[in-house]
Amino acid sequence: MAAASMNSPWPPLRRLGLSAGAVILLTLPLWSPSDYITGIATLAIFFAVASTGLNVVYGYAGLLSFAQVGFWGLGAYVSALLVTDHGFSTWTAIGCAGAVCVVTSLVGGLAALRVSRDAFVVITLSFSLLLQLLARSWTSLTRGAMGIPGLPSPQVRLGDAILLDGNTASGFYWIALGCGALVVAATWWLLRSRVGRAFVAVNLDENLARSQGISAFLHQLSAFALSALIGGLAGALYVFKLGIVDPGIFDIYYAQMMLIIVIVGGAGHFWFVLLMSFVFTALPELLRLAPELRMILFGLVLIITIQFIPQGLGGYLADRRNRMLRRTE
Amino acid sequence: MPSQQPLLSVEGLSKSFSGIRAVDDLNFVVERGEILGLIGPNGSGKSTSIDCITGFARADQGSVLLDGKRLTGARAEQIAQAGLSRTFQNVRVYDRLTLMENVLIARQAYDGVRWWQALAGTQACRGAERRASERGRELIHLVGLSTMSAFPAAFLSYGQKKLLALAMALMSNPKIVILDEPLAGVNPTVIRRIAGLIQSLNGDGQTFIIVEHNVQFIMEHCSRVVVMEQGRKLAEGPPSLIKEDERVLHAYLGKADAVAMELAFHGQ
Amino acid sequence: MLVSTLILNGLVMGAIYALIGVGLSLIFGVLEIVNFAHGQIYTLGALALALLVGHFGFGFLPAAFVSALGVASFGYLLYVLFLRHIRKGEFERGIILTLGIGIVVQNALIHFYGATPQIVDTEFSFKDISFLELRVEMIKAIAVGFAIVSITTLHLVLTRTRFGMAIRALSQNREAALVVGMRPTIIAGHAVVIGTALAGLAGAVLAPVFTVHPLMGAPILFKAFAIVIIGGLGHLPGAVVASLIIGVSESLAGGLGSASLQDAAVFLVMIAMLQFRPMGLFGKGVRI
Amino acid sequence: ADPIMIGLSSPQTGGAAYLGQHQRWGAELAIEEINAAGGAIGQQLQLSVQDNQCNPTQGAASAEQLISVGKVSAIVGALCSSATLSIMPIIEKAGIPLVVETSTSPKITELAGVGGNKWTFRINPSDQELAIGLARYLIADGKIKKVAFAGEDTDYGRGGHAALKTVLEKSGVEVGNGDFFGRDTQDFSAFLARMGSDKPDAIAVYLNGADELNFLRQYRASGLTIPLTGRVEFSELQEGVVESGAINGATSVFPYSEQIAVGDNTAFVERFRKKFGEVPNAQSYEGYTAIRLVADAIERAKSAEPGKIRDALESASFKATLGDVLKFDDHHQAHPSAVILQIENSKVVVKGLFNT
Amino acid sequence: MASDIALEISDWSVGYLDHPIVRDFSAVFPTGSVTSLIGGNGAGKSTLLKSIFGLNKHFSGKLTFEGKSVEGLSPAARLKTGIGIVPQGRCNFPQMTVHENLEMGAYLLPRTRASAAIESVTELFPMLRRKWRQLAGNLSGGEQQILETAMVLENSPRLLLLDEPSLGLSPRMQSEVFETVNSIRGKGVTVIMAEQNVFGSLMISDRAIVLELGRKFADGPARDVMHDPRIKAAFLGGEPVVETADI
Ligand SMILES: Nc1ncnc2c1ncn2[C@@H]1O[C@H](COP(=O)(O)OP(=O)(O)OP(=O)(O)O)[C@@H](O)[C@H]1O
Ligand SMILES: Nc1ncnc2c1ncn2[C@@H]1O[C@H](COP(=O)(O)OP(=O)(O)OP(=O)(O)O)[C@@H](O)[C@H]1O
Ligand SMILES: [Mg+2]
Ligand SMILES: [Mg+2]
Repeated sequence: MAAASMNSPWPPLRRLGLSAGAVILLTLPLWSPSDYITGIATLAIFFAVASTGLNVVYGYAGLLSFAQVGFWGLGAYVSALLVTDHGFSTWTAIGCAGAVCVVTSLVGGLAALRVSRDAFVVITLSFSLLLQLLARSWTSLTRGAMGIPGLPSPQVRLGDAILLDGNTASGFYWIALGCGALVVAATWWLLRSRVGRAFVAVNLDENLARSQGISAFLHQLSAFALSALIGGLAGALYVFKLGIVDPGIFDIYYAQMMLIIVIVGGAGHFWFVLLMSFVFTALPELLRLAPELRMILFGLVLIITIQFIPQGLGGYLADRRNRMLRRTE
Repeated sequence: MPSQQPLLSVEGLSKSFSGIRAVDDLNFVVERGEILGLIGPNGSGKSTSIDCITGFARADQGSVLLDGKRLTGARAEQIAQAGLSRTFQNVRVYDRLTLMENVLIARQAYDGVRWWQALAGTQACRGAERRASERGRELIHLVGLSTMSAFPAAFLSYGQKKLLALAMALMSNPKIVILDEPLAGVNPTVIRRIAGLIQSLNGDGQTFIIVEHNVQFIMEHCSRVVVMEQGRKLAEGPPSLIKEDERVLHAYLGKADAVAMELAFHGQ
Repeated sequence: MLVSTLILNGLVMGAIYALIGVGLSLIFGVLEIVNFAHGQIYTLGALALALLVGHFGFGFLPAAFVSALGVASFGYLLYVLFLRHIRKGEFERGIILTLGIGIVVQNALIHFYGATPQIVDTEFSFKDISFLELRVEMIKAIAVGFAIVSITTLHLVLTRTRFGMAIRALSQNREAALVVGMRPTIIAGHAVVIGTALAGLAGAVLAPVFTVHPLMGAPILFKAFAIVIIGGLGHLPGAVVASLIIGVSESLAGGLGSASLQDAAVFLVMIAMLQFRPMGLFGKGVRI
Repeated sequence: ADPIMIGLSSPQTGGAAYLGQHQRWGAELAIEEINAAGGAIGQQLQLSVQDNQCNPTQGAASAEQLISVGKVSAIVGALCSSATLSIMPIIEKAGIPLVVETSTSPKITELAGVGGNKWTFRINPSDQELAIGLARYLIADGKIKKVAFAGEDTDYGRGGHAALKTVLEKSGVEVGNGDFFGRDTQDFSAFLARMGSDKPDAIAVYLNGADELNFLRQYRASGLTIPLTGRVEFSELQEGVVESGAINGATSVFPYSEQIAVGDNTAFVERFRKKFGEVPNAQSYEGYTAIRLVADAIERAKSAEPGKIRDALESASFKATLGDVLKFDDHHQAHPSAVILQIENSKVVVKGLFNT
Repeated sequence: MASDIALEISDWSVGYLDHPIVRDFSAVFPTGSVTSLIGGNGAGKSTLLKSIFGLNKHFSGKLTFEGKSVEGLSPAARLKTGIGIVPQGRCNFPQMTVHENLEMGAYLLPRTRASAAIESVTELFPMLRRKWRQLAGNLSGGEQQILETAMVLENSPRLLLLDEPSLGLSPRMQSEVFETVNSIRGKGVTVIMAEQNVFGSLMISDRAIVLELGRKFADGPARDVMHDPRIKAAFLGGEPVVETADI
């Protein structure tokens, strides 16, 4: 079961870290040495948002879901198609993509939540693989493996003036940062309310929660839908960064990445997961060795982390706090 | 003060598992403000009846009425929200959460705060949270766990978990509190305290159904006792009568045991 | 005729899937670990056979045996080094750990072995067995034989011997296992060895049927997952039945429909099945 | 002086990794030979390889990486048509020439050159042109009436299918009952069973790497006798399959074969085999040629500046190893020779060399 | 006279994580004695019993069973040397039938002795026979408690650690269990029993040890402890209320 604690350890430290992080993030393009670095930071923001979605459904509600990559890809495809085939503006397309993901998750959740949690893992994995298959085979809609190239960049305008232009690396970065911060903040607000507490309760003991009037099914379903919304929005904006979408957007690599971020950060530990998004996006870039050697190193990092701090960084610190409590008893 | 219909009535409740009749045509009522004891030998169907009443098992037959409203077929969480709060025989708490978080969760579905209010952090929600913490702190104190309220529940011993579960069941101001062996594994001194707590809540009008094998407790504190055997109701009545009932003595206490027990209490 | 050929093909593939699925199910049953490295274990079996037959001139049967043994020792190593530390209720930890192991193994194979696909020819390749106008490749028939023998043996061991019961018991309550005097690490170690040996065997017997390369495990792994879920987690006969169902539906979907339908078949079957039996074909729960 | 950086976008992981490896080997051999001979404009060349996993997204990422971090003067790649198509807008924006050497999708030619992407050049024939050559050969004896199809579910497979279908249907041959397979497909037995009951006159195969090998192997085991055609890469089939006689009668059209003894090919095959222990395939040959072509352009431009290289490529007239001269038309498409191979009596036989 | 002493514990510190719960506990248990372990909730009774079987973390101290040092042994090895424990709370294999659970209880016994052992515990608790084919997880709470006790008794341990054996049992079953404990004492079995049902357990005990906050608070003959007013008030539920008799 996921380590879920609702009060994060070290509040003062957290506040300091948060403000430092916010300043660094806000000014990054100003001192970033190259567009490439800015690009990586942008990617990290996307992973942070998508992983937060996974953290909601897994870390808090306790449902390990591989569907996150499915929603990420679904959002990407929906927004790309709406923009290219139906002339939607990027922003409306992104909004619609989020809505489609929520509806899909509600329908899918009705079916998938009936099974045990372990089976849920596999069902969600199949969901993502199935979507990928659809993207590949339904060529008349999705152009199959050829993908949909030539997507425009989003812009933020005020009247006629372009405030932020997604065509430039820094412009896109700020757009992503703004949207990401919005989604993450909203999620944080929700999780620390009693709704978030109910997610955790259902996670820890479904039957106990039900005996206390908390509907396990409704909460699991809404956590699943929330994660779908977050994942879909992230994917929908992400395609405009790529400029192209193809079935590779459903790659298991993204799923692994999100999972690793959440696990190493500590499932159910909000801020550490965000932090890890940046670490783990930067890591493969720093390690641009031979691809297979990079992957080996990546795998080893994973194994070592899980061996020594199985609850993730957040869990480890919370554990330390608990031990200290005992000792001061 | 007493209204016409009983607070809870169980009619013709039956439940069998592949041939075994765990509960067999069970009928009883619970009046407002009483403490009903439910006793019977091991495997006589007490826990199964409770599961059926609270929606954790689906009864084959029969109906359950709370305040005249049918509960049969409703889901467990709906029944809980309708005002039936229960504990489990095999003790359940949220292991990784602190005691305080445990009790807060136990209340949140009942205070009328809707989720959008909770999200918006309205006055109503904050007020409810404040009242919940106060009540939680008080109950944790009453069951004697206040020194541990910041610990995760995983740190509790078996008996302490039972006490926490009791506190959680009392958090929601339910119409009826159903306790499945709340005192098993609890220290006798603490039992006296808990008995006092239950009595005083009862004095304020709280209704209880208590399943217990602690006969002394049942006899002292229940207003009425239902005795089950092999899924059926064997006897029903005030403790003084039950204690004398031959069939109960035979099926549950055993003549010799009753004597031994009396001796134990006299014998020092 | 087409249909019967397809059904036969499907049953044959199903039997081979069963080897993989049963191993996975066993490991899940005992350790509650959904082994994401199982695909790589299977790959190792195939590569080992390719090496033994191709470079050392082994015959197919001894090579398959040695490969399974080799893979099993690798599995034991994994158990001792990593899986042993996973406790009940840490099932995500198991997933991540095995995912990591899988990544490392796969990429190490690419690094040291290269991504080049290989063909393995054995003394049984390209011979057939025919009956009633239906033909089965000899090598597949042998694979089915292996599957039947090893799964039956395993089933007998699990249901008839005390050791087998202990394997089942361990997954249900670790503390109780300690109390009655089991040594969980040893029992779980055996389960991992058996589970990986089966996957290795599957890889070895399939090596002469498919091409062999480091990435061959991934597609089969997803099927194995589906099989384990359909059969009911940790339920071995369930896994066998599920394998056969998957094998046949895939074959029919591919032969009568299209390749994409064949790929989708496994998921569709799984989702459909679980709507009717959420606990899997044979899964059962106990009261709360 | 600093070496001149040349980028290679190539699938180094995933199902097409094997082809990527050969492509990379070819490129490495060319670089080594050029550097041994003193480099280009007196500077050494250095190859920077980025993995594109044969998919558009990683393709785009690899190009971004090569351009902004690798600071390359030109890019060679990206083997898979889908990846190439996703790279094209990026190099156009950045102003870096791209030499496409293996991707066969006709779309690349359509998009490149006049009125389109001025930075993209292709040195291998398009599917269209290969298909025309193959179709002419196939229908010459009039025996083939119905062709089935097994293609990879990508631009390569679908493009090949479209090209062959247009050409063959014009000549009254039916192209039906095809199927497209995702990468890493293991089991073709259901498809083969279907073929067994459909009985077409030929099966056109447009698969790649491991999948192709797998297909052929299962084809061989299935006992079918329907001849294969399309783009069967005989050279990558290790001994077994061809020798076994199971695919006798198979025809294939390819831009290259290590078997042809024209130009300097024999010497090239020898050098390649000595260095890497395997014979070159089309990918190795084309990787080699592309690098050579770029070096030639740098020499003529007397500069490693991307713009100058581009201009030099436009006026290229480069003699390739097979002896043909590569010149680019309006759509930046070169017209090298292509070969038709056939298996006869368990041997690969060159049936013709034609100019595309 | 080592054989007269079944178990000797000295300077025993045990607990969880990195923190001892029971500290500096020392005691000697003669062969054939029945000892009640008494204390408030969370005093450390379960921790102490589990540590004797090796189920939790040992920090320091020595444990000698029948003259042999056992603190380094695995639980399985301790069971083999003759120590058995019935832990508190659920401790069976819920997805296996009662029969299979009993088979598992005899896991360490040779085949031949296993069936005899199963036979004898079913004779002791006939209810098991009635539930033979039922999954253990579907038994009632009390029935599971009986099953768990039976599983351990199959091994006929010479040192029996019982953690609230009467938990969830009807008065009738409680006295049967205490009866059983009382009867095996005659066979040279040493019993240490944590109980909240203090009167039931003290009635059949020779000795009582009172734990408080992980330390020994009192130790003496059961009768004395039962009548110590200080202990009575703190752990035994105050004065055994006179009014009870009057109901
Ligand atoms: N899911 C089930 N499947 C099969 N039998 C069951 C199931 N649930 C309960 N039973 C049986 O029903 C009977 C009644 O069980 P129940 O738990 O209600 O007893 P109880 O009165 O609570 O006993 P105790 O005092 O020991 O807790 C038992 O014999 C039990 O074995
Ligand atoms: N798993 C655990 N992790 C950390 N601390 C624990 C754990 N289990 C118990 N404790 C702590 O150890 C102390 C002693 O627990 P123990 O279970 O031994 O008490 P007990 O005397 O058996 O109580 P009870 O009568 O309620 O069963 C408790 O205060 C509890 O806080
Ligand atoms: Mg009960
Ligand atoms: Mg205890």
